[in-house]
Amino acid sequence: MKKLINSPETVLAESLDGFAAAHADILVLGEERKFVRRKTLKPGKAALISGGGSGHEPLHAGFVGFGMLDAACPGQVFTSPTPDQMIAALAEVDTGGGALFIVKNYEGDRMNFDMAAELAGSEVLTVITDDDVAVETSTYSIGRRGVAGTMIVEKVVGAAAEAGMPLADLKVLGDRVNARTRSMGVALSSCTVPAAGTPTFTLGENEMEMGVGIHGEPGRRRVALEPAGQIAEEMIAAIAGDLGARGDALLLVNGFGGTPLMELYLMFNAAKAEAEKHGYRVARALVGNYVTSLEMAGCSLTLSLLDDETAGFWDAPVHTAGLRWGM
Amino acid sequence: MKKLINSPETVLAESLDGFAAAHADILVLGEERKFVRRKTLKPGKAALISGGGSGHEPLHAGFVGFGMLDAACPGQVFTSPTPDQMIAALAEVDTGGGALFIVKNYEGDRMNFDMAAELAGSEVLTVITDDDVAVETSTYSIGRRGVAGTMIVEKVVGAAAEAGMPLADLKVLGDRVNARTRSMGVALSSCTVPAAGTPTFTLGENEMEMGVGIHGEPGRRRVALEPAGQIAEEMIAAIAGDLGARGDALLLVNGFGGTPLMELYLMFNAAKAEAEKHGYRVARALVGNYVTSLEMAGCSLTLSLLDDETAGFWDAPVHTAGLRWGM
Amino acid sequence: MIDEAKKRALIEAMAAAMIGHAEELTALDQAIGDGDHGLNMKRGFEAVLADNDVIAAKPLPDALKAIGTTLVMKVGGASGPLYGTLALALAKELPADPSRDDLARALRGAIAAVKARGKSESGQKTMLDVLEPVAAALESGADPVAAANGAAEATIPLKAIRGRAAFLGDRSIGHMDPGARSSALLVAAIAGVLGGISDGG
Amino acid sequence: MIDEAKKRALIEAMAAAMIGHAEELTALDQAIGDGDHGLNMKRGFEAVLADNDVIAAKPLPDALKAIGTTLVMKVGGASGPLYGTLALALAKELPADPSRDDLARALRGAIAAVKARGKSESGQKTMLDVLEPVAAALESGADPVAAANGAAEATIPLKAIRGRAAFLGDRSIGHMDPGARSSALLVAAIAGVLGGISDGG
Ligand SMILES: Nc1ncnc2c1ncn2[C@@H]1O[C@H](COP(=O)(O)OP(=O)(O)O)[C@@H](O)[C@H]1O
Ligand SMILES: Nc1ncnc2c1ncn2[C@@H]1O[C@H](COP(=O)(O)OP(=O)(O)O)[C@@H](O)[C@H]1O
Ligand SMILES: [Mg+2]
Ligand SMILES: [Mg+2]
Ligand SMILES: [Mg+2]
Ligand SMILES: [Mg+2]
Repeated sequence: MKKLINSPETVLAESLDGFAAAHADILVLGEERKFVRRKTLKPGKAALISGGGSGHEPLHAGFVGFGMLDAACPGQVFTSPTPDQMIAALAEVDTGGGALFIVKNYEGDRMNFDMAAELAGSEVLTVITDDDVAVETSTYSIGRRGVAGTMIVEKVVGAAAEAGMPLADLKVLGDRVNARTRSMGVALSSCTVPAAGTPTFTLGENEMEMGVGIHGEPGRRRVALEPAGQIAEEMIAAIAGDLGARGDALLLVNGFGGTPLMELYLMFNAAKAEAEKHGYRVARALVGNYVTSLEMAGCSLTLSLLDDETAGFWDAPVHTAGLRWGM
Repeated sequence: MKKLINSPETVLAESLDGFAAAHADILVLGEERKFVRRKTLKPGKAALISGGGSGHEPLHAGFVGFGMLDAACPGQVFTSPTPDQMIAALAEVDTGGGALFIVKNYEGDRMNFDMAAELAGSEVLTVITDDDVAVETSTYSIGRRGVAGTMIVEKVVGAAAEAGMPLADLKVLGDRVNARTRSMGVALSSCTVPAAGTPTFTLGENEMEMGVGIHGEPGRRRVALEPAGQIAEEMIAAIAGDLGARGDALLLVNGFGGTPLMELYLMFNAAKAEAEKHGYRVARALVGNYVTSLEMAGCSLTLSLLDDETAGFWDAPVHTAGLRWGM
Repeated sequence: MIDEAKKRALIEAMAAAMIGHAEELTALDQAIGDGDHGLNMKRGFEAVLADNDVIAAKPLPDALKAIGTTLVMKVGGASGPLYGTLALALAKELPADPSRDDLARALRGAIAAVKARGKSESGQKTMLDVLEPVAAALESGADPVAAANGAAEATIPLKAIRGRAAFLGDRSIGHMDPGARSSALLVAAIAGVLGGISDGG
Repeated sequence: MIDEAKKRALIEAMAAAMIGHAEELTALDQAIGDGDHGLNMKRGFEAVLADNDVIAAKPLPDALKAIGTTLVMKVGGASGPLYGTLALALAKELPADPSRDDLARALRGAIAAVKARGKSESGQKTMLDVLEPVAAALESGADPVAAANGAAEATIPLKAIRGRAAFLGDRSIGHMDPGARSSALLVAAIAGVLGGISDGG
């Protein structure tokens, strides 16, 4: 394992310290590094709190700031945060409007956020994101994984909260955005969890993992590497087939951390053409590393249907470490 | 070689098409993909044109837009662009104020930009960036390489041009920023040029290349991997020793493309502490992938001395694909 | 009688089991999960171990409550809330000086709490597939350690319905569930200290 | 007499040399540069080859001008402006039907133009270390191909002072300069077609 670290035990703490120092103008690191919160809170506004395992940066702490999250609770690498973290965050950022938890659909995350909601004094509602179409759902299973679409939910709901939307409506909006968002990923190489020290999985010289998860979980199938155009075709077909509806959409090409921007833009070019074939109009675009898996090579594609309301919230000003426009 | 591409021959074209499509609100791709230019030009403003080999994205095309470049000429991967590209860009973006070329100090780039300046009808001045302290200068050699500091020059001079500074003064400002900026890089893995198909260099299981260039050129020495703190100590010492002066500075931690944000922030934490030991006050911070080497793992550190004027230009609004704030 | 020395020894044994098998548990989790189960359990039990003096001095129910709270706050992932819930439920159901019957009854209650927390059942390739056979062994007078080890092995052919491994569908078949393994290790550690468990004491 | 057929053959031979040795040149450039020299030269000469019908029909100076312009616009990197400048300078200095003496004189002039463009001199581990010995061979009646090949080999022990390899300092020692190699290949390709060069015409 080759990483720019001092020791696996201190990676998260040192990285959070650097993050907080680099963005001291907009955020504050909570005691014992339990959470990152906005520097300036808006009294009465419903608070948005997310979090999850670390290693997906900029998700989630990179989306704390005006127009997005009020706080994010970073767990150990690929491990959900613990309830004390959310309880501590709630205590600081719930200024009377209650709080919305935005939680990716993993049992670890759900249970830890659930316990926090039960133990906390605040009024809490929860939006579960589950946009990954790679894993076919089955009625008795736990459903889909929450992946890159989560940041779209955070952006849209964040803008709505900023505009004064009350908690109950934010929950409805978040569920709606999630329901209209689908993603799928592909990996060309594995990631290595610092504390584990060895790659999470191994791919052959010419293999890719189609449908990979954001923790390096295996996907639909391991197959020979294909040209970018074919990869985009398969992924967009899976997304469109599952999404059903057509119309204006946001197309997010999300790098997993080890893929050059040059390739991500090339994938955008391919994915946009495929999306148009399926009847989508790519009304908004985002290309870059937003929901990563450490240094994994590969990317995910996400289509999120937009209407006037959600497009407006997407376009609204945002000022976070990982996403910024309009201010 | 595993990449999200269709063929090595078409990488650049397809990537540029995707880039232009994703950012159609702010930029336009020139004929034959010779350049990328701002969508809206400001008549009479001195035009800023940069460019260089591709594979360093978002540099340079990602810095085209309000407050930074007017045009960027993308060469083949790691190969300087050709004079016809700069001539074509000049013809579109020189609206009467002349043009400033911002060129990284590589003979290929210099000669191609020189030929363009000789052949073009426009009034052209050139700023050469050479911030890399890894390569020791010698009087009879070609001097230092231009690396991540280039984007700081582009930002500061871009803001000044936007504010109406005339061409001759922009050249002076650009030279001044460059003279007060120093960088050094370290690589943990190589990059692979798509058309070459094999890694540019090979590092042992536990080796790093200290002082690596942004094309995967060898640096000062190949040594055993060290803890992040020690790496930062050596790099900042080299930078500070060369820079001489102390004071307020911008600290840029620049990922080379294959290093997770988590590690970059950890390096920021370490580098900030080292810079402070050497008497710098880290007045501004930037952490992310800005001047990359395809999928190379590693990062560079840059310190750029700031005064009131340059800090003001750094803070000024910018709206490009790769850097955006204040608007 | 579970006195302070025994409580201390129990905590030491459980912590040693988790620390000593961290890499094995992580490897199991790399195969069908996200490769952190060993680290999660190690982190949690290291925190419990660090508090051993304070915890062991408490009456058994309070000690279990402290252990459960620490696990909830330190382990993270799915296993943190689940093992935490297990310990917290045992804390509620166990008297200060339990008999083997008390233990069996309390474990049944705690298993129900885990199921509620995890929205899960036996047969879904999770820690429950070890915990339920252990409860049955306690009830029937069989050896809980043998039951636990056998039950962990028996998760290998199962298809996961809960936990991250469920995302793999059929590809989860053929691997032991990491949580089942950690449960079996904990049961063995506890039995090693209590010794008498299997013969009524 | 360099007629249209010979011009066509010259372009074909040069292009074949660059295309056929692209990987070798790239490998040399990977060792002490950025690994694109083979691709750069291949791209440039493929463009020249694509225009062969038009170029070969022109008088020699105009053909050289077309070649130089194409190289400048297609090769990129350091070698593009340098080989482009070389061809453009030859275009200016050569008569339509040059003697061996004309060739030697023109090459000397073109080398001066390359030096001015590159701010470089012989002995700095560049293409100049091949071009100058070739000019000398033309002047002295020696075999330019042998001179070029020997001179390319002779760049191996040199320390680079110009070009990307200069950034390596002492680490550039022990590798052949890629531009020196491409120059030697071009000289051999030209001599192969003209044949008579080495014996006066
Ligand atoms: N819903 C559930 N019910 C019971 N046990 C579960 C459930 N989900 C996960 N587990 C157990 O937790 C183990 C995984 O724990 P761990 O790796 O620490 O957490 P995570 O899956 O969040 O990374 C699984 O092997 C399984 O035994
Ligand atoms: N200043 C110079 N003068 C003469 N030749 C040079 C100079 N700089 C580079 N070269 C030649 O160009 C070759 C490299 O060309 P190439 O790899 O295509 O360009 P780049 O170095 O820009 O990638 C070197 O091997 C050397 O022979
Ligand atoms: Mg986990
Ligand atoms: Mg080059
Ligand atoms: Mg796990
Ligand atoms: Mg080169």
